[in-house]
Amino acid sequence: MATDKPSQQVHQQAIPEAQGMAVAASGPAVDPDARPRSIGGIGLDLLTIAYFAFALFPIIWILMLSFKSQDQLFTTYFRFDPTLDSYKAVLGLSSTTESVPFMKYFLNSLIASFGAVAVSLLVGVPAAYAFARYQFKGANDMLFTLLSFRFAPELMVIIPVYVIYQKIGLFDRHLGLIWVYQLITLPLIVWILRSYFQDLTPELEQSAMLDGYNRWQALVKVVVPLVKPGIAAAALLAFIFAWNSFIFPFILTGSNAQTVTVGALAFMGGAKPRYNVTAAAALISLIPPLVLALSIQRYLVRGLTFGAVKG
Amino acid sequence: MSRSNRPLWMDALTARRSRRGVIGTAAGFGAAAFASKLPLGPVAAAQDSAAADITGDFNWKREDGKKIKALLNVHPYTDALKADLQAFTDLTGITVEYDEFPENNYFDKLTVDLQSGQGTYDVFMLGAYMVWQYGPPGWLEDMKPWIENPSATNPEYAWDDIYENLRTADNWSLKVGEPLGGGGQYALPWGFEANTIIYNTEVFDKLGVAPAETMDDLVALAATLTEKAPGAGFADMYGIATRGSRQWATIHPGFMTQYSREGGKDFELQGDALVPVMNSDVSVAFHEKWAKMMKESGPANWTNYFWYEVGTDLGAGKAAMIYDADILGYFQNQEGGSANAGKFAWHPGPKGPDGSLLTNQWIWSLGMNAKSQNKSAAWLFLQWATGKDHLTMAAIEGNMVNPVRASVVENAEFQAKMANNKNYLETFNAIIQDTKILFTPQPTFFDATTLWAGSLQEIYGGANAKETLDALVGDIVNAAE
Amino acid sequence: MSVATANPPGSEQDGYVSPARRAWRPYFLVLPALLLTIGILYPFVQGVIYSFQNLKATRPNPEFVGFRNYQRILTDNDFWHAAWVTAKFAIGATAVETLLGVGVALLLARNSKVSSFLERFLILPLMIAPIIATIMWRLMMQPSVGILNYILKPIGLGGIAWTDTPAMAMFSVILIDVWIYTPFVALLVLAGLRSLPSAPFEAAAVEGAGPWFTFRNLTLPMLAPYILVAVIFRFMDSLKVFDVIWGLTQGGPGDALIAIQPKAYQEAISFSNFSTGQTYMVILWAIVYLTTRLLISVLGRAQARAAGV
Amino acid sequence: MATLALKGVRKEYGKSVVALKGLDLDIGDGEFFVLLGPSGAGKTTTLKCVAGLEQPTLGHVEIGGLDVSNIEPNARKVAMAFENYALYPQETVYDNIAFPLRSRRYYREPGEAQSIIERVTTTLGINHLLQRLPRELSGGQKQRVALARVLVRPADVLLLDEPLSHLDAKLRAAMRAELKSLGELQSTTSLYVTHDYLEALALGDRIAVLNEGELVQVGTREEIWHRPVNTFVAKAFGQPQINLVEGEVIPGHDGPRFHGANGAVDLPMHGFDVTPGRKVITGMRPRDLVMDAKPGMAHIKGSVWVTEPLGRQQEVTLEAGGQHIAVITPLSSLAIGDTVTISVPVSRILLFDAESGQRIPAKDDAAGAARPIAEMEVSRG
Repeated sequence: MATDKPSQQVHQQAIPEAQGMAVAASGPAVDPDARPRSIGGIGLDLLTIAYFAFALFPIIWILMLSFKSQDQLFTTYFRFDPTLDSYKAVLGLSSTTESVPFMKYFLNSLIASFGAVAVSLLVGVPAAYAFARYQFKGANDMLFTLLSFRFAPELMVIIPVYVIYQKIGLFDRHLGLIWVYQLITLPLIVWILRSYFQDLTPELEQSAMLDGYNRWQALVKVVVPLVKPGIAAAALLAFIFAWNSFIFPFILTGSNAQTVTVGALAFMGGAKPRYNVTAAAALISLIPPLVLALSIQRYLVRGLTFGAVKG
Repeated sequence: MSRSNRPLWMDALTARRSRRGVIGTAAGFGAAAFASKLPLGPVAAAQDSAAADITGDFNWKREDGKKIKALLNVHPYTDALKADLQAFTDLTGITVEYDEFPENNYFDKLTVDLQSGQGTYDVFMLGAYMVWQYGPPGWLEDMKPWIENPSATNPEYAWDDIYENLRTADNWSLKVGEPLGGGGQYALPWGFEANTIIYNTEVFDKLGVAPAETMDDLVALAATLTEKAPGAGFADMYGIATRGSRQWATIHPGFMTQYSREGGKDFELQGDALVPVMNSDVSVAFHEKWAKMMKESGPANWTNYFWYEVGTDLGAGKAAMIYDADILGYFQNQEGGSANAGKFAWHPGPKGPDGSLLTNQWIWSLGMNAKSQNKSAAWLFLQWATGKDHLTMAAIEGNMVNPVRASVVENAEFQAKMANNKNYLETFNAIIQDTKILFTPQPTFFDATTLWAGSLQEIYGGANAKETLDALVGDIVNAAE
Repeated sequence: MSVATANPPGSEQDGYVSPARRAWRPYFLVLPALLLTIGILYPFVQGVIYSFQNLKATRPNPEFVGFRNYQRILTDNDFWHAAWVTAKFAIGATAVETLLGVGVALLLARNSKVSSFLERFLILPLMIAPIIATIMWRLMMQPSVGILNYILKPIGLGGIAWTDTPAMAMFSVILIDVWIYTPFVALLVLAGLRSLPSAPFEAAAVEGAGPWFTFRNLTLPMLAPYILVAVIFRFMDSLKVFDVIWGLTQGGPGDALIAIQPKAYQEAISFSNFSTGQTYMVILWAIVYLTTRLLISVLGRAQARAAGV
Repeated sequence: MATLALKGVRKEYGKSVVALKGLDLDIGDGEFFVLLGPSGAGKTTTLKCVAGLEQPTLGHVEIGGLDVSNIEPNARKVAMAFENYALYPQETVYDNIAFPLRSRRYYREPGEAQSIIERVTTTLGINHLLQRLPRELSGGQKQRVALARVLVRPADVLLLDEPLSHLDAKLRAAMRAELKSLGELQSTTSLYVTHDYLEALALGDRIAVLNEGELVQVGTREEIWHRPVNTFVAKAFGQPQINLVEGEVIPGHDGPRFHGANGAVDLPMHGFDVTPGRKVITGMRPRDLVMDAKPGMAHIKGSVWVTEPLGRQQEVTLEAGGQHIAVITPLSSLAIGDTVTISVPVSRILLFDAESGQRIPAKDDAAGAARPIAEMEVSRG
């Protein structure tokens, strides 16, 4: 990662790779549809199903839980009388004072997570590009400093950040969250995108520069479109991590900027634990990352590949 | 599974002993001084208090137009408060903003804020134990001067209407080991929980058993229930649920209540030194008995039981009885609160050998931030929130049980409301005089009691009780150094 | 570079850029990220400073104590216990996630109808906040009302006390961690599998190599960098484990699951032993930092080897 | 149109890698200048320094007489075709070629751009590929697209980096001819990089030979071929490689003679100003040697070591006095081990100092430089 290599490497691999997944279909994977189905094939399918049963069962169970009423919560397993009460509670449609303004938290999470990823992309793309393309004094130190934040336990900074935020008025503000989320999102994005840029032969943007474009235009018109899968994948991962972050919003927000992770837990307090409402809240909070993932699915697997692998 | 095969982790525990052994010799711990009896923090003198600035006639509108910020725990008390907040604003012209967090995280949030010294929240909820942690650093406002200033406090406040044991619980000299009472009033009692037996009458009736009156009877009763209930149509039912997780909260409800009734103590003052005595003979015997009861008649996975598993198992008909907060049963007993709502009854629990009904309590209190910039407005809020009007309304229309004011308990409407909770009021009246904080006040309460819970888990897992408790005492002494 | 003069050559020309501007160009690009970073660096340094003080609730005016906290903690068996718990968890979780993740990736790379259909659900467990996922697992594992023992009963595994003993508790947190993060490993490895060149595999097929031979001598070596990246990510995060342990047992039973970060949290927040907790965290940070550097150098060598294939 | 000059250009990467060690070049307006060297010689670095994609560590580049050190690449009016084509993979062939014409600097109305592109692609024979993506093209087609992108826009200097290196031999020969006929290349100052001496000989008005970041020789193709400054240049041109035989100048009855390969190679040295006792190397190009003993030439006797047919000719390697000597002859039946005699045209012998490797000029050096190059007349492939 922090090794000192000449910035102008020629990766002849990069062009065919960037051209897409033409290789994928003909890759090492054997397409079982291309030949008669074997016993082994069915066995492997069963193994696949077994893993997904393990992976998806808890989610299906959470889904069921969200439709259970409070008095059937702990006495029923698969057969119960479904009710929408939990969703009503989450969406603020039930009139009880026990309701939590969850949709407000939902909006807060959207603002904070999107904001954090946007800021990280805005400052992270040029930085990643510079780290990949230029050799300059202190580059490695700066890069490693940036990355080392990912090694830091979040708790290590939380009290100092709390004090600062109180002093400068960022406590319980979206901007405060967006800023502190940079600890999560920025290293991830710089790390992945730097490898991306390194994978891309510099001659593409050099060619653009000779073709009459300035450096900025070359970056925007030639490089960015090529690393789109990487940007999409890195942004999605960063979004998921920011969206799921608990300790930062928990300590650094109050009622104004609180997020879904903290909000969903609020249903676990009170006179009795409302697992069903928490389940509904968890499922509703699943929607944004899911929608995002589905909309960029075609980039995802490819996007992760070449970014992540280069140290 | 582990009920029969318990020695599985004996080896690990033996290793633990020697691990601690490296720190010091266990023999020395019994008499080791844990802390000397010195004042810990700034004891605010009455004349320094901002309360002294308030003069003239009492006036609810004194701080009209001000805004205060509250940190609240997600709780039925809080729901009752939120429902009534408009009345406060109408009365005083003060608006209250609040942040609300679930209990598992609430105190961490509060601690971070108080620690930062930023005074974000003017008022907040806290328990009596928290006074021991938050008081000595000077984070809490002493409210004695406020209560005693007639210009600041409304004439109908009736401070004495609040049960004396509850008032005393939030009153401390900030001196390690010195008993409660006789110092500053660092929080105001708001609502409380006493720890009792709550049981499923359907099971008890069907099996023809009655609540236990001694500890040995309780152990035997729990075993009987575990043995017979599943055969009597109560599938998967076991005898008794209590908290068992690795948290200080495992010690303070049923465990501490019965521990004290049996004569157990946490610390003793020896001269000027406070000494942990969880390794006394009485204590060792009780730990063994309790662990045996939970092992034989408690839930599988007991070491992961928070208060809500305890309540949940009672409500779901899995636990025949619980030894925990009386209100935990109350919420399960409410219509729609659980599958067995309406079937629960209360009992004070086994008496000690000397007939003791000492009962430990948890008091949700309200406190004021010493760094608050709005102390006068905050005080108006606190006296309103702990005042007769709000608490009466909250107990009757909301779920503010147990009430901290005798007048509310005696209120006919409240009595009527509680009547369908079998023996609730009888139990309440039987123990209220003996319900107090049974721990010794000292600032490392949370560290020490968390370690204590860990030791109880180890004994439950099969470790030698005497050795484990010796090590616990050693660890507590070490932690304080 | 030409010597700067009062009128540098070409300065009146179209497209002129001064040598100074050119030298500063990368810094301009990095500057915004750096500024943001400095905003974070301050609290970070502040956090380190606390570890050299004796701040705790009962001592509001702390003094500098040099390395005394470090000395105390590093000679305290509690620390070594926490380190041992952390190591067991990190190695166990990372190993299982890696093996399972690689397996799942290989299964999905077959592109059979079943696997193509299921692949779209792969990422789902990652999307539920770990803290909430853990609470849900906790309920599922509750022996009295939980669903796991209910569905395991027919196969003779009812009545499992999931967190009753240290060994079971460790098993259970690793199980939850595996549930959450295996998709992450599978995703990375799958991406790697799909970008492998096809030529060597065709050659192997022509030469009649068996599937196991092909896997061991072709797939695995070429996949090694991808697997290593997944290992680095997972190991780094496993060393910092908190949510899963705290959500499941708060470190119990006994102190069986008190890893470094839960220990630090408890000291710093729950007990207000602020400097002690902070020192634990600085030590943890150093451990993660050094481990990662080590793993990255291993990765560099693996990449070099893979490039040679 | 402009002249191009490199003045003491030195390029270092990091502390230890020196890619260029102070390069001085002067290229005339409209000249087609070829830079030849083995890989790692610094050829591409030279081009990138000219284009402004790399900044020289020392020295500077002048275009049209102006120091362009501080001019951004996009303002240098330089066009470059990259060795790996640098086609934008997500754009069609048309969009790739149109890319410069859409920039602010070289902007053309879409209609005008289209007609330019059609003209250039028709010339290059790729006008049927315009809607394809680069990945759907063969290497040769990609190379033409890269070339087209360079040719559609005005440029003072064209930089061509091994544009034919990825082609097979046949296509390469064809493209060489094609390139030569392109008007744009004939009239624009061009710097052409290659490691293929045939390309250099075929295309270059002048050729510079580069080795390890240093210029070895600059000259016309005849100068380079007939008067290589040293053995490195001599070896760089010609296939099979020039025969180099180490030996000593000895006195003979009709003047100094060359004595090498344990006496198996014995040649008259009267064309050179050398004194006996000097250690020298003789160079004989295989195509200059003739089979059998011809009158008026020096002779070398040897045994056939290996033969290799080359179309209608064959390459015969002799073993003479422990030295291998290659000869190109018409096809004939020769068996391994046969003893043969070859003839050496004395005037074609090159002589080098054995110690420095530098060429020792012949007495009639000037005359030699004007001779045609036999190599160029032979069709290869």
